[in-house]
Amino acid sequence: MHDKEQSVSYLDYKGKHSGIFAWILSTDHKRIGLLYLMASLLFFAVGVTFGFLMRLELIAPGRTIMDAQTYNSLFTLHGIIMIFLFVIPGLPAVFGNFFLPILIGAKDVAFPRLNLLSWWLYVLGALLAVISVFLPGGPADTGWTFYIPYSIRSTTNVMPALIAAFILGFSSILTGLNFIVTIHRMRAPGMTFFKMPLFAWSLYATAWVQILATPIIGITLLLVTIERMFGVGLFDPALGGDPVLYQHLFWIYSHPAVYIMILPAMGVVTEIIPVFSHRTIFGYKFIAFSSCAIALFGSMVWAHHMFTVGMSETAQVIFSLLTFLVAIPSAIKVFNWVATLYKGSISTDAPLLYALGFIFLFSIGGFTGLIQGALSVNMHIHDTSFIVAHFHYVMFGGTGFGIFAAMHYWFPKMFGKMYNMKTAKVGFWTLFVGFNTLYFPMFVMGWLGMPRRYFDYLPEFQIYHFISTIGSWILIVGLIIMFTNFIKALRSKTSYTNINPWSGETLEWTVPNKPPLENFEVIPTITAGPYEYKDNDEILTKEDN
Amino acid sequence: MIYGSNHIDLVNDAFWFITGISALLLFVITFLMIYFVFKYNRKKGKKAVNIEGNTKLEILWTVIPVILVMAMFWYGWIGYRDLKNPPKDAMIVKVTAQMWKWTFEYDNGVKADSLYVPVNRAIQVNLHSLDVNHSFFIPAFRFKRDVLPNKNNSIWFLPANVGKFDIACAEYCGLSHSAMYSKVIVLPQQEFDNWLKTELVKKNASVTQSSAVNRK
Amino acid sequence: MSVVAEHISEHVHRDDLGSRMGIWLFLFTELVLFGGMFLVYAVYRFTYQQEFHVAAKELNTLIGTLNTLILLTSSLTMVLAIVAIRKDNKFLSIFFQVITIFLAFGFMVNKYFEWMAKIHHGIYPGSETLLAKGNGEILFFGLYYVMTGLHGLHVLIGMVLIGVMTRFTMKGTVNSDKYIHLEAAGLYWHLVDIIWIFLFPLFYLIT
Amino acid sequence: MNEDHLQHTIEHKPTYGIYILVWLVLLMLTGVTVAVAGINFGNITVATALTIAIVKSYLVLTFFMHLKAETATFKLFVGVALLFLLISIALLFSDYSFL
Repeated sequence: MHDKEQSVSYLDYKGKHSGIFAWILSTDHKRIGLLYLMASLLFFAVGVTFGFLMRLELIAPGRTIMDAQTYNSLFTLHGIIMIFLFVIPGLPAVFGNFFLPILIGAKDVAFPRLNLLSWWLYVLGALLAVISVFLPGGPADTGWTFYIPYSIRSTTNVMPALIAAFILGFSSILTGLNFIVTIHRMRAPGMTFFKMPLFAWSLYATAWVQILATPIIGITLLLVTIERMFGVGLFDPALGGDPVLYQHLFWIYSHPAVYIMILPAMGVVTEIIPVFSHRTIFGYKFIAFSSCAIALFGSMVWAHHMFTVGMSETAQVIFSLLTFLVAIPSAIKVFNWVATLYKGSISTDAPLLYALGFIFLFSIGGFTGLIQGALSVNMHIHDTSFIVAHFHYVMFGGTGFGIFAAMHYWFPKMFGKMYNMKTAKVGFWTLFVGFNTLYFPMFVMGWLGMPRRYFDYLPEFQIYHFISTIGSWILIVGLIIMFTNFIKALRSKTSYTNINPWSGETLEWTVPNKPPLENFEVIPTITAGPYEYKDNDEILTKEDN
Repeated sequence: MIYGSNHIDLVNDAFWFITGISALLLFVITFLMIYFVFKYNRKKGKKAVNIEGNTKLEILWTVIPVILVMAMFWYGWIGYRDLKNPPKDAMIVKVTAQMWKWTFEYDNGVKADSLYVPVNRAIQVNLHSLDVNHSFFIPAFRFKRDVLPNKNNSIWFLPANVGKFDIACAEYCGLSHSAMYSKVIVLPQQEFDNWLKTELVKKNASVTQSSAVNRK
Repeated sequence: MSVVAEHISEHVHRDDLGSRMGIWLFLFTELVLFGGMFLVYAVYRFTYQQEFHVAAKELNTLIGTLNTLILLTSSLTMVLAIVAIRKDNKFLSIFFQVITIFLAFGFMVNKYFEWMAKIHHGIYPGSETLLAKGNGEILFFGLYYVMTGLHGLHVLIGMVLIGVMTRFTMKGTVNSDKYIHLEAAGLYWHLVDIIWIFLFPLFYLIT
Repeated sequence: MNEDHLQHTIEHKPTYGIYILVWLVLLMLTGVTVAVAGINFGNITVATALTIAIVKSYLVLTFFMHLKAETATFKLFVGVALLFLLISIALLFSDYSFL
């Protein structure tokens, strides 16, 4: 190892390869994280565009800008892209890759080459999903759930989409595997499990879900593929197969997948709140264990997506009961976050705004989850736009805002540049208002009986659809403000040299901005917990200057 | 919305019970967040206090939510139990779903495009699908039930008022999913009997062309 | 560079325990992958008990038993290959590895004849003979082909892996000090064996 | 860290004998399960066959896969994976075995 390399930033060092190969063949966890970031933001833009077009179509009843087939393909692609290409990798693969090794004082993840392989699988899966759009037959129109028997009858390109999801699942498994071994084996001396930053804890719990649940969707999608190719009959009701069994298997993964998406976002919020309150986290162990509890209970509630399929009464009761219980660890987290603000010294910079926005929106998502967990109410609101609103509050208001929070929080560390704080706040408020205008009306119309995945609707719902579409425009303005702010910062020539802009205590704030290859010159020895602030007086004087 | 069926009260009660508690908690959480952000703002120059946690408080805010959600579960369950068990004397209608229409068939063989039912009489619908998954959804009655091939689901309701209500398909079923609407038409007993009688006569008149019977 | 950092750096590049941990985690994903299929099997077996009973009689228990013995023995030779390399007996290790591949090949040959016999009798997904049977039997044979097929695919992958290891052992990349790769292949091979341990009674014995 | 370095080796004295013994037991169990399959135990036929399969895979896991010599963490890991499968099957059957 040459000393010279040590001091050069991860963006600039010269490795074995040059040009684009220095990136796409790099095993450096930071470069891979950045590759994931760029790819997933690209797909986010595509997903947003699809969402925008669907909302535009729904501004008035009847055909507005597209036909029903296009609409059906759009919501399928919107789902596949947003879930598999943006929300699932958005935090673990992007920020987990970039910051997990730094947070625990390691030079890289445990298996750097495997890490690169997982990015390549991601790209391969993504390409396949893109190709499926352009092949003859047209993009898949099954919804992202690929429910049998429609998915074996549809003449659209379901197969490439299935295989894409399969490959993306594999990529996700490899990331999870890497993180578990990294956390077990690569912590800096002195960093016990209970001295780890809570983001690492949340990634740890997530990784277990990734490893254990993802293969189920893998095999399920594989079976659907085989079903389409050979007509084996494993799910096809015409041959005695059970379409409900397909749904069970699908949700055994896809419900825990929700926790793959939300847990790391909770982890980010848990990092941000103590830093911006400049005091220690309230109830460290409770938050850490609640992550594990969510991962555990989260894999036991899948069938609450299926209350209307006619399961046995026993199953209905068990799954409803467990669904209510899974809310408890999330509630514990929320209470601890709020308690962390108490008697802090709070600085309301953009990352904190996003974190608090997360708490508010995620709480709405969580509470409306309770409403659906109640069996009798579920009979009414299942598969209505109430559900659509609920999971967008969780996935977008929760994970999406978590990702935005992480971007604002770690931006100066990743790029050595600083964005304009005022613009960032304006961006936040626009997004926040747009988000609620977009999704809240869906609760109302869902309760009034507007089914989801509808290309057309009864005139009585028009006012809500109209408001919602207006909301989508505000939301997009918010996104544009946020991203132009970032781009401006990236293009500015002044580099930002303050390595600890938020006065954090975790390890990433001890390394230079744009950390060098292998992150640390000397691996630190850890003696204190991640949020033990000792300079509570200094921070105030610093703020004055 | 017009008062439609027996399930409405139970569903609405559970819904508003959970929504009420949730709204209250959401308000408390949001209020505290905003209050703390202003009260302990760094600009006010107050020194932060490191509070590691409080086990008593943790137990408190674990136990109370557990009790609350158990109550919510109970509310949801009793409403569902009611929906699940039809009375023995329920009138049975066979519902067949296919891409993208509903057919309703009565005991005497009469078929219709809309679901005609007498008011104040328990109706049990047996659900069959000819192709893919559908879901039999009557928003005004507050319930739905999936209609799956190879699986015979059923559900019951008791229409409490005369009127016309929408039947929607709530499980995505392809191109014209959103057009798969029908009506449940609740008639006074007398009118319903008349309707059934006329339809039967029509049916017998043109046994071979049963599809023509559906026009009324 | 400081002493501490060098120590860590070495630690990063050579952590056999970490590697084994990674392999085990990977095995879990394989386990759950098959676990998903076992879930499907369990549900259909429960739903169509009688028809599964009838269908299972058509499978040849003798071939199944033979394949079980072959696979168990190959597991033994695999583990012996690791013992041998740890005792620095390169030749013996290579010998055991080749035997393992040979046994795996035997398994596949057996499997091939078994499948061919079934297909010859017109029992394969979508065939008229099969479609004429009850739903339970269609499902049984559907599961039979998919599960043993997927298992067979794993056997093939295992053969390739062990073949690569044999080459590594010859070259000396795998040696008495550094045999983690061979061990990884071994763990994978044993998992393939475990899955067969369950497939065998579920398809051939429970009649 | 020193402990970790010791963990490079799975166990300290590799021997052939134990594995051959385990192999013999596995062969024997295979014989038993085939023999027993001929007898009609009624409802417990499945249970018998599965029990023997579980014993066999336990042996493979413990000895062939060296789980016995691994740290507690590994055993816990295996436990977590099996627990996940168990939960899945138990909850899945809450739908199928009660109607």
